[in-house]
Amino acid sequence: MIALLLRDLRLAVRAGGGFGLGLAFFLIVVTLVPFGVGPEGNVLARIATGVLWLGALLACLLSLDRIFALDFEDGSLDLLATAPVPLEGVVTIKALAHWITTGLPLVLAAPVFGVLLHLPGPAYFWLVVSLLLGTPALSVLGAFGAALTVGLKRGGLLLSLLVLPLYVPTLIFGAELVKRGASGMDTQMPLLMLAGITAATIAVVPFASAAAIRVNLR
Amino acid sequence: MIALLLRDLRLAVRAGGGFGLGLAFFLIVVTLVPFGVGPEGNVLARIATGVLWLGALLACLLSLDRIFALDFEDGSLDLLATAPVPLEGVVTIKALAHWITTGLPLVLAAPVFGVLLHLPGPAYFWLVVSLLLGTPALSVLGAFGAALTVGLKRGGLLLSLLVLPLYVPTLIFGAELVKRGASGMDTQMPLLMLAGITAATIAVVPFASAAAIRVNLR
Amino acid sequence: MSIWEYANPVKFMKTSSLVLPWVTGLAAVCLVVGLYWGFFLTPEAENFKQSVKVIYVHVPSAMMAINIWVMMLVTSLIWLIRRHHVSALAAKAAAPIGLVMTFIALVTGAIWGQPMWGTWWEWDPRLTSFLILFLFYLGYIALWEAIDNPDTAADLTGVLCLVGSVFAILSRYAVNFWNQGLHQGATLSLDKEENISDVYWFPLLLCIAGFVLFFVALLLLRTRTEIRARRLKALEQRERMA
Amino acid sequence: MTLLAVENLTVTRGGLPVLEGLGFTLAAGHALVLRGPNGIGKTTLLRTLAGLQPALTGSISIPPETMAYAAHADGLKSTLSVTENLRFWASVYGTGPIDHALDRMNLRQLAERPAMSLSAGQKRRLGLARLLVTGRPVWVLDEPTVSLDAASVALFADAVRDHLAKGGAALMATHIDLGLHEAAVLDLTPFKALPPEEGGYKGSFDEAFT
Amino acid sequence: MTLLAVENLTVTRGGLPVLEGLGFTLAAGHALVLRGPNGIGKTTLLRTLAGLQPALTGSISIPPETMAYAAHADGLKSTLSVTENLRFWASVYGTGPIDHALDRMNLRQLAERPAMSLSAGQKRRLGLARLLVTGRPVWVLDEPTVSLDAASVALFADAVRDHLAKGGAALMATHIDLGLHEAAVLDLTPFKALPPEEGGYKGSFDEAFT
Ligand code: HEM
Ligand SMILES: Nc1ncnc2c1ncn2[C@@H]1O[C@H](COP(=O)(O)OP(=O)(O)OP(=O)(O)O)[C@@H](O)[C@H]1O
Ligand SMILES: Nc1ncnc2c1ncn2[C@@H]1O[C@H](COP(=O)(O)OP(=O)(O)OP(=O)(O)O)[C@@H](O)[C@H]1O
Ligand SMILES: [Mg+2]
Ligand SMILES: [Mg+2]
Repeated sequence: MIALLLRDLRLAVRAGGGFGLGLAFFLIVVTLVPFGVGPEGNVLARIATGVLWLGALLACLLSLDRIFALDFEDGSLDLLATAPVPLEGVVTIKALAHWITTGLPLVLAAPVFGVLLHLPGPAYFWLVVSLLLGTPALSVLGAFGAALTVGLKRGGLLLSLLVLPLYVPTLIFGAELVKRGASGMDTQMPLLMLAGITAATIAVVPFASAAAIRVNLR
Repeated sequence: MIALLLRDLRLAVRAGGGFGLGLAFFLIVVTLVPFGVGPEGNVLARIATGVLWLGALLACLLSLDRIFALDFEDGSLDLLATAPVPLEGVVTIKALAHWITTGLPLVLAAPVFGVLLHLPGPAYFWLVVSLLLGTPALSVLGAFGAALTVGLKRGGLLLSLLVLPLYVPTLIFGAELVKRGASGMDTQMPLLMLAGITAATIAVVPFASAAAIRVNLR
Repeated sequence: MSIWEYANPVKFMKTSSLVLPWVTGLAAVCLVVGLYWGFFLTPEAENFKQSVKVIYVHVPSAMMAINIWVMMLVTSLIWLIRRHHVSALAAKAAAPIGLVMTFIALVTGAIWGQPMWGTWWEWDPRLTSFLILFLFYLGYIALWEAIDNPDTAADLTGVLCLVGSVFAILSRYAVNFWNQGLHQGATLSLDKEENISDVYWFPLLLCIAGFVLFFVALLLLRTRTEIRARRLKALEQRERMA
Repeated sequence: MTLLAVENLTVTRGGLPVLEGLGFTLAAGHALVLRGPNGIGKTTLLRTLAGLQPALTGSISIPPETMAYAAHADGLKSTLSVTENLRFWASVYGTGPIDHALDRMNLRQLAERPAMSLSAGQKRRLGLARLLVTGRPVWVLDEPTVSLDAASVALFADAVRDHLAKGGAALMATHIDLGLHEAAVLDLTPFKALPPEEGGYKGSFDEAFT
Repeated sequence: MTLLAVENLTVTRGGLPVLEGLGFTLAAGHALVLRGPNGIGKTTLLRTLAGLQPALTGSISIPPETMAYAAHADGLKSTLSVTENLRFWASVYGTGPIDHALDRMNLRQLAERPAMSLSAGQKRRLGLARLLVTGRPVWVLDEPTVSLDAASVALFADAVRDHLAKGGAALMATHIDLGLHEAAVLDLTPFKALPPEEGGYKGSFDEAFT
């Protein structure tokens, strides 16, 4: 299992960047938003939280299809499925590797990007907290989508289509948490919900993903 | 050449959707925005143009990596490069196929999504015009990025990183055109710029893309 | 003797080893004197206060950020047309320096912006086009990193640099059009009235010279490293053949 | 000792039976070569045995955790070196050092090369080395010698012989002569699934719909 | 009539010469089989001939638009049917009907099946059928018979014989015996590139960098 994690991380690094690319994409989305909506600081501040959460979500999304696709194409997935490791474990580890290479850097870098969008002061702390709690769920759900679409050519768009609705609750509570935190309101409710969603997702979804992979391999 | 276009379109349709998926992704981005930034109508109207252009851009982006990747993996690209068709033509046709399956449906559907975001009345016409003029450039530039990264594993994110800054002028003039059009200002200048960028891109960039593919194949 | 001779790695190594210490020393002198002068020996400007000192890092780094990209464009063209390996390696070596310069310009700009404009960041055309330049540098470097074969990487990054330059200029123009901005215009041009007074002007010139020399020194150093890495690779390959 | 026993097996691909009524056993120290024309169903059969797809009827009995499967594709990571690839599989299977496999498949000299820079045959040798590091007794191999030159085929045959001598067993599909004279040969042609009209398998699904 | 002439060719892979001093000619009606152990450089040579990568030294002369290249990979689209795949290549090469190729490679019965549902050998047959529809006189083939059963290999050999009889030529790399007795054989082992110290190619690049 550890071997698999190390291999996946090493592959991500070798593939040119690993950690950096998710970040770079996030940066780009954040940069493009003002071009679209205009440069006025107050409008930007108003939508900053939403944009940052959406950016994280899309950066995550873009890298999803590679969670299993490469292993499927070169036949490793077949071989892993016949190896003495539970497929549920494989799925979880791969989601973890995805989070380490994509989610974690986003969490760490989000405050910097907040500056670009004139994020109001108290929101920074809550932004980091919400991303830290929410992004693991994004990776695990993403792995599920990737498992469903592995082996389908041009799975990319289909994958996004399947996964995005699953992301809605995380997005809602994540953005809500930042909003409430920033305006000094009670944060307990969205905090609990967000943590609950992530915990439940991590506990349950890998079984579904493993089942999906088994079906897709046969 | 026509055969290649037909093949690519057929492949897109067979791969499950083709036209539908780009649209669906667009729809989802548009739906997620209110979750992120909050449901207030005036804020949404304020950012509607930007969101629609960004959505089109991201929907485009997500499907880019498949322009050449599949053909590279199964060896068709090698065979096409040795076939009696100029590689510049192949690149252009593939960008065209990408536009027909991704850009065109977005152009047609954008007004519908505009309703979801409370787009102000006069902006509809200009939104369609700007997308119609701008999206071909997105496809051609995307094909260039795809050509640069074909054969690199996990090219997906790198591709986005390379392509997004190239999209900036198109995005700026596209959004500006809608803004001016909607508020009754003079539209000539962004209109000309947008058309000019697209025309120049289509005329010149395929040569760079073909060169990149040749280098990547050797 | 033509200038192209220096495109030969051996010749380049020899010449650069001679030049390098001088350039480095000169850069150090310029930087130390220029920065000390600028930071401690100039008066506070009335509407800028202490923060005017940032200019001694901000302006040179901003200028270098642009000039390094131009230099990469030229060396990429030389590689694509005449296929001199040193040229490609110089472009590769310059990119991270350019990235850091852009970053320094952005950060010092932000630090300056806080007291001046009351905000760390504003979507001003100057600032924005620098952010885009930053992205171009990132993409360029990422592409070099992602490709194993050095010739392939040199070719592809060369093409990217060409296309990227055109779009960087386009972006600069588009951004200007899109937002009026707060950033001051080019106050260094000699004929303008709003030129800053000589008290600031001379140390600034010295700093700029220092940055240029510092860049040349770093570039030579890094290119030499790249050539050595390349040599190592060639030797390893020969080993394998034997 | 019987390591693999197959009884009355029907395997399907794309929802259609391809082979039926198949039965054989494989004992320790023995090898079985599957033969049959293209498209008869060798790959399908091997994948079913490996547990990657369900059998329609019949039973497959094999002690748990004894099988190592090698497919048409090698499952190599092109950016990892030869050693890194093998080490990964060694730790997945919880086996120890990989030197033996490297030597056996004549990969010593290539050990530090990224898999991507190998030729077709060199890749295949690496794929076979993976098999050696699994340490599993039952080998199930799909065309193991594709792209190999004569010397490498002999190398592979030796490795199989060794494996059998140590009490292992091997089942492989191949079109060429491996020079493994001790291996039994099973021709799959007689087991080709017949259409239901001619007495082939009639599933409840088919019955319900036709 | 000489269709392909190669002189003093040095081919490289990964920046390293792999074969050098290679020269041969191929005349209409003749076939040449390239032999050599794994990793000697057959694929590299064929790709160079096909114009996919540049040669380091030497010259390749071949009349324009006469070559059809078939690589390790078949370039099939898995969601298109057998006919659709062939039709596409026929129109790229501007040739007419594909029936002949279908018959020749015994693909009639599979004509409407999507390529994805073919077995390894069936796919390969389809890849060879593609070659037939190009209508090009010079075939450059990289291991054309991988995964094929004995009957299909014979089918392929017949197709080559036919092609030669019609004035075509074929150059192929293979490890197995195709039963093409009329083909000349070129062993590549003697052309293996030597390190520069032992008299191998000294490029200006290498000299400059070491
Ligand atoms: C991240 C933000 C910033 C960036 C990317 C940036 C970029 C630049 C660039 C490119 C130049 C060189 C212009 C030239 O020589 O043509 C420059 C110069 C200058 N900047 Fe900034 N700047 C930033 C923020 C600021 C701020 C906040 C201030 C202060 C209010 C400022 C004041 C100046 C001044 C006084 C000059 C020198 C005048 C000149 O040479 O044009 N900059 N900046
Ligand atoms: N999706 C599908 N629908 C219908 N038939 C299929 C499908 N997939 C495969 N088949 C058929 O199943 C049969 C068995 O294929 P399989 O790959 O097992 O053959 P094989 O013996 O391994 O052949 P080869 O020697 O060519 O590798 C083939 O005739 C193939 O055409
Ligand atoms: N990127 C690379 N760097 C260094 N050496 C390489 C690289 N790619 C391939 N090689 C080496 O080049 C040689 C030629 O490979 P090639 O694929 O042409 O061999 P081949 O004769 O086709 O072998 P096979 O019969 O196994 O297909 C091999 O020894 C291979 O290891
Ligand atoms: Mg098979
Ligand atoms: Mg080969």
